[in-house]
Amino acid sequence: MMSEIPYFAVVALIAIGLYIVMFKRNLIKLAMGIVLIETGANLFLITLAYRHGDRLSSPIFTSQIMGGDAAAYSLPTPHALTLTSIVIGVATTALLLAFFMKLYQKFQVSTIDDMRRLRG
Amino acid sequence: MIGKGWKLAALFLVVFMMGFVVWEIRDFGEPSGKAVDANLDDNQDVENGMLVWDDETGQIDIYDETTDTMVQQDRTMMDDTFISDSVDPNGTVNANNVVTAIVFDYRGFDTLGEATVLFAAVSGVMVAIRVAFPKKKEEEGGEKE
Amino acid sequence: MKEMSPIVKTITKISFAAIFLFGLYIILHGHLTPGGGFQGGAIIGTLMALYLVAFGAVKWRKKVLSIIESTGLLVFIGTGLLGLTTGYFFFNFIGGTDNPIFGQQLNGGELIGDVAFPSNSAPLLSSGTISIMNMAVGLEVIAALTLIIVTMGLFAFAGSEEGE
Amino acid sequence: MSFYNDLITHAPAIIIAIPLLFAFATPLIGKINKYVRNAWAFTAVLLSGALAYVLAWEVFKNGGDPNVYVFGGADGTAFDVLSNVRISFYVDGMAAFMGIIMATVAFAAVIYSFSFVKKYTGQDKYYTLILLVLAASFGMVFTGDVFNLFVWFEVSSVAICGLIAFRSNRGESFEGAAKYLIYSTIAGLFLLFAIGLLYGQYGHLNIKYLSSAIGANGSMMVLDKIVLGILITVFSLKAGAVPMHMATPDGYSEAPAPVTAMMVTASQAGLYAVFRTCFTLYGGNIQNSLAQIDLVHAAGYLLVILGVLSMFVGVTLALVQKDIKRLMAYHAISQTGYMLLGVGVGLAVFASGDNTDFAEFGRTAMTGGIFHIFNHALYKGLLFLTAGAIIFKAGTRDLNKMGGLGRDMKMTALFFIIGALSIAGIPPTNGFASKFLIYESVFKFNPVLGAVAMLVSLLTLASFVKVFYAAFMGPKNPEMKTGEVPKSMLVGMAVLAGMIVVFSLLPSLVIGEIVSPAVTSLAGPGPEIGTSLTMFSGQGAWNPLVLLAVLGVTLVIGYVIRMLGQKGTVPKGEGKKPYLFGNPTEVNGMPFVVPASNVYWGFTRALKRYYKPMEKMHSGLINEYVFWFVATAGLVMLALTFL
Repeated sequence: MMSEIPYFAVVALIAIGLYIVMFKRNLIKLAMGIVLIETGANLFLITLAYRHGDRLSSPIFTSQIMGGDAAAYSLPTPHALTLTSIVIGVATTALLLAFFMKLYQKFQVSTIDDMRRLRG
Repeated sequence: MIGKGWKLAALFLVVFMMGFVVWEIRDFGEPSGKAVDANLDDNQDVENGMLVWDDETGQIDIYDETTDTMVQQDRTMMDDTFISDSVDPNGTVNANNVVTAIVFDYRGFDTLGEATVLFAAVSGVMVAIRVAFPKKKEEEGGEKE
Repeated sequence: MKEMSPIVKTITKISFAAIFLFGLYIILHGHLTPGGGFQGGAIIGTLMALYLVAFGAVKWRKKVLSIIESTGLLVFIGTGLLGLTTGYFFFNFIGGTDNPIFGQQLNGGELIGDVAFPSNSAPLLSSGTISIMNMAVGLEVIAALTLIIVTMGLFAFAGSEEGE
Repeated sequence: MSFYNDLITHAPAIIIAIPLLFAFATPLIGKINKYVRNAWAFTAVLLSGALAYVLAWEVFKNGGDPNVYVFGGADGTAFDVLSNVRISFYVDGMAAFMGIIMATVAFAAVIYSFSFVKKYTGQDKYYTLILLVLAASFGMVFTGDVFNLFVWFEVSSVAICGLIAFRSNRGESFEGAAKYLIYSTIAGLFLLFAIGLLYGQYGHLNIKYLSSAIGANGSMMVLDKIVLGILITVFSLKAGAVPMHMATPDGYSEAPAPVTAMMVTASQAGLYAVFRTCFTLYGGNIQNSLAQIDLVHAAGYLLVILGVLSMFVGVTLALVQKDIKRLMAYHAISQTGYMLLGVGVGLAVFASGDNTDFAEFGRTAMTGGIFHIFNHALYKGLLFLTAGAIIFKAGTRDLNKMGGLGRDMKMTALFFIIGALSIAGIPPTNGFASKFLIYESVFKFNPVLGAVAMLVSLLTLASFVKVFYAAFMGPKNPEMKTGEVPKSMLVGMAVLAGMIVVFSLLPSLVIGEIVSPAVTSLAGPGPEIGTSLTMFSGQGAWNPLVLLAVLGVTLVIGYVIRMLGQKGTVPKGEGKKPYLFGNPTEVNGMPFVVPASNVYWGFTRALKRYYKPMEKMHSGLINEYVFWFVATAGLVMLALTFL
C-alpha cells in the first residue's frame, strides 16, 4: 500500500492542476495549475524509476554498494528525463509569468475575464 | 460559456482514463510487450559494415557487408545497458553518476534541447519586457498598427 | 524597489561567497556526486535573486550576462561537434580509460568480483566530455536564470524595460 | 568525394547543429552591427536550407530509405554497443520531405524580415528565436526518439511564443502569446505523461523499437490505446485541428508576418507527428497483428472526423472575420483539415486489410494529403507574407479600413493573386493538383466527404475574393502610405511565389520525385501516380500544361474578338464608381454601408443558428479553451479504448 501512494499522488496532482486551469480565473492561479500538472507528470516519471521493488539504491556508484550487479540500482533513465522536463518547466513558467506581467502593465488585467480581446 | 457540469464531466473522464492507466502500470514488473532475447552473441566486431534499422527486431543492428548478414546487437533493457556500460572500465563513458552520464552523454542531445529551451525562454522574456521602438521613433508614432 | 534593511544586506554579503562556492561545487562535481550544471546553476541563480531582493534595483550588466550565456551554449554545442572528428555528434571523444587527462577514473576505485567499482574519490578530471559539458551548461544556466530574474525583477520593481 | 560522403553521413546532425550554433552566436554577432547580424542569419538559413535539399536528394535517390544517425556513437569498425539506446535521428522520405518545407519557408521568412522588423528594437533576439524555431522544426521531424520529440516540441512552442510577443507595443500580442503558451504547455505535459507510459511499459524510447514492441504479442493493451489517444490529440492540437484550434488564430494573427509563416511549418511538424504516430509507431507491424488493424483503422476514422471538422469550421469562421491575418489563420486551420482528411482516408483504407482498395484510392488520398502539406506551406506562407506587406503599408489590419492598395503595390497584388488562386484550388495551380487527388479518392471512399471538400474550396475562394477586393481595389484611403514595399520583402515573397509557379506547372514531376518517397516511407511501396508530365490519380488525369495551352488559345480568340469590336474606352467617371464594401453608397436615398468584413451577410444570416453557438464557443476564455482540449482528449481516449 505504501508503495502505491505515489500513483495516487500523480493522479491527484494532475486532477487538481486540470481543475485549476479549467475553473480558476486568476492568471497567477492559472500558472500554479500548470505547474501542478507538470509536477504530477514529473512525479509519474520518477515513480517509474522505483517500480521494481528490489531496485532501490540511487544510480550513483559508491563503495557502499556491494554485490556489483546492475540490478541493485533504480532505473537511471527516468531520473534523467525528469531533470530535462523540470528545466523545460522552469523555462515555460518564466515565459508565462513574463507575459502575465506585461499584460498587467498594459491592461491592468489579473483575470482571464479581462483577457478577451482576441475572440470570435 | 460552458457549464460547470460539462467541465467536471470532461475532467472526470480524462482523470479516470489517466488514473486507470497509472493504476495498471503499477505492477507490471519488468517491461513487457516484446520478448527480451538475452542470449545473443552481442557486441560482435564487424570489419566492414553500417548501422541500419532491422525491421524484424525493431532496433539498430549492424549490416555486415563482407558476409551480407545482419549482426544483432545487445538488447537488454535500456537502463541496464546504461548501468553496465557506466560500470565497465572499458566502456565509452566511465562516470560515477549514471544519471549525469545519461544526461550529458547517452542522451546528451536531449540536454542540448533542454538548454535550448532555457535559452529560448530567456530570449522570450527579454523580447517581452522591452520597448518595442527606439525612443526617437516612438515620438513620431512608430508603426501605427 | 527600496533596499532592504542592513541586517538583510549584511547576511547576504556574508553568505554570498558560501552559496556561490556551494553552487560551483555542485557544478564541478556533477559527474561524481548528485548534481550537475543545471542544479548548480539554479543555486547560483537563486543567489542572484537574493542579491536583487537585498540590494534593490542596482545596475546589472545584462550585456555581459548575455555574452556569458551564449559562450556557455557555444562551448556545449562545440564539445558535441568536436565528437564529429572521431565519431558522431555528441561522441565522448576524450572518454574511456585510455585518455590521460579526462579518462582516468579508477583511482580509488575498487574491484568487486570482476567489476571495477569507482568510488566517490574518483578524480575531478574524469568521464570525458561530461565534465566539460557540465561546466558549460552551468555557465549558461547561471547567466540564463540571472537574466530572467533580473529582467523580470527590474521590470517589477523599477518598471524598467530595457531593450536588447 | 570523401568529404561529400562524410557530409551526407553526418548531415542529420549538422542540419540541426547549424541553426542552433548560429542562434547561440547571434547575441554575440549582434554586438558588431546589424548588417553583419543580418548576414549571419541569412547564412544560417542558406546553409541549413542547402543541406536540407542535399540530404533530401540523397534520401529520395534511394527511394526513401532512411538515413539513420546515432548521436554519440563511436566511429570506426567496432560499432557502439549502445546505438540501440542512444538518441537517433531517422531521416526517411517523409522526414526529408518535411525538412525541405521547413528550410524553404524559413529562407523566405528571414529574407522578408530584414525590412519588416527594421524599425523594432531587439532584433538580435528576433533572429535568434527564428533560428530556434527552424531548429525545433527540424528536430521534431527528424527525430527517432519519443522523448526527444517532446523536447523539440517544447523548444518550438517556447520560441514561437517569444516571437508572438515580439510586437511588445501591442497588449494583444501578449494575450495571444499567453494563450498559445498555456495551450501548448498543457498539451506538452500530456505528451510527457504519454511518453512516461510508453517508457514504463516497454522500457525504451526509440520509436522504431516501440513500433515493433506495440502489439507484438497479438493484442493491444488499454495502455497502448490510451497512449495513442493522447498522442493524436496532442499533435493535432499542435497542428491546429478543430476543436483544439482555439489558440491558433490568436497566435497566428498577433505574430509578425514572417513568424506566422514559420508557425505554419511548425504546426505542420505537429501534423507530421500525427502521421508518424499512426503509421510508424502503431502501424509498424500492421501485417502481423489483428489487434493493431482495428486500432489503427479507428484512428484513421478519427483523423477523417478531425479533418472534416477542421475544414468546415475553419472556413466558415474565416468568412466572417474582419482582421486580415485572423481570416488567414482560420484558413490555415481549414487547409490543415484537407491534409488530415487525405491521410486519414489513406490510413483507414491502409488498416482495413484490403490491399486492393488501398492501391486503388487509399494511396492516392495519402499522396494528395502529403502533397498538400508542401503546397500549404508555400501558399499559406506567401499569403501571410502578403498580409504582412498590406499591414506594413496600410498601417491597419482591419479590412474595413483598407482599400486601393493595388495601385501602388502591384507586385504584392500579383503575389496575393497567386497565393489566393492556389489556396482556393483553382486550376492550374498546385493547390488544385493536390486537392484534385483528394477529391477523387475521397469521393471514392465516401461521396459526402468529397462533396464537403469541394464546398470548402468554394467558400475559401469566396473569402479570398473578399480580401482581394477590400485590400487592393476601390478608392484609396488618403492616410495610407504610398509606394511598394521594400525590396527584401518582395524577394521573400517572390521565393515562395516562384516555387508555387514551378509546382503548378510540374505537379506530376514533383509528386514522382518528392511526394512518392514520402508516401512510400509511411505506407510501403505502391503504384506510382506521377510518372510523366500528366498525373494519373486512378480515376482521372490532370495536366496543367494542356489546360494552359487551352487557356492561351481562348485568350487569343477573346483578344481577336475584342479587336474586332467597338473602339474606345469607358466613359469618364464610370471607373470611379463607388464600390460596395466600406464605402458609403445610397440605397433608396438613404446612406448605406456594407463593411468589407460583412459582405457575405446573407450567408451568415441564413446560417445564424450555426454562427451563434460558434461565437459562444470562441469566447476568448482560456478556461474554456482548455476544456475543449481536455474534453477532446477524453473522448478520443474513450473512443479508442472501447470501440
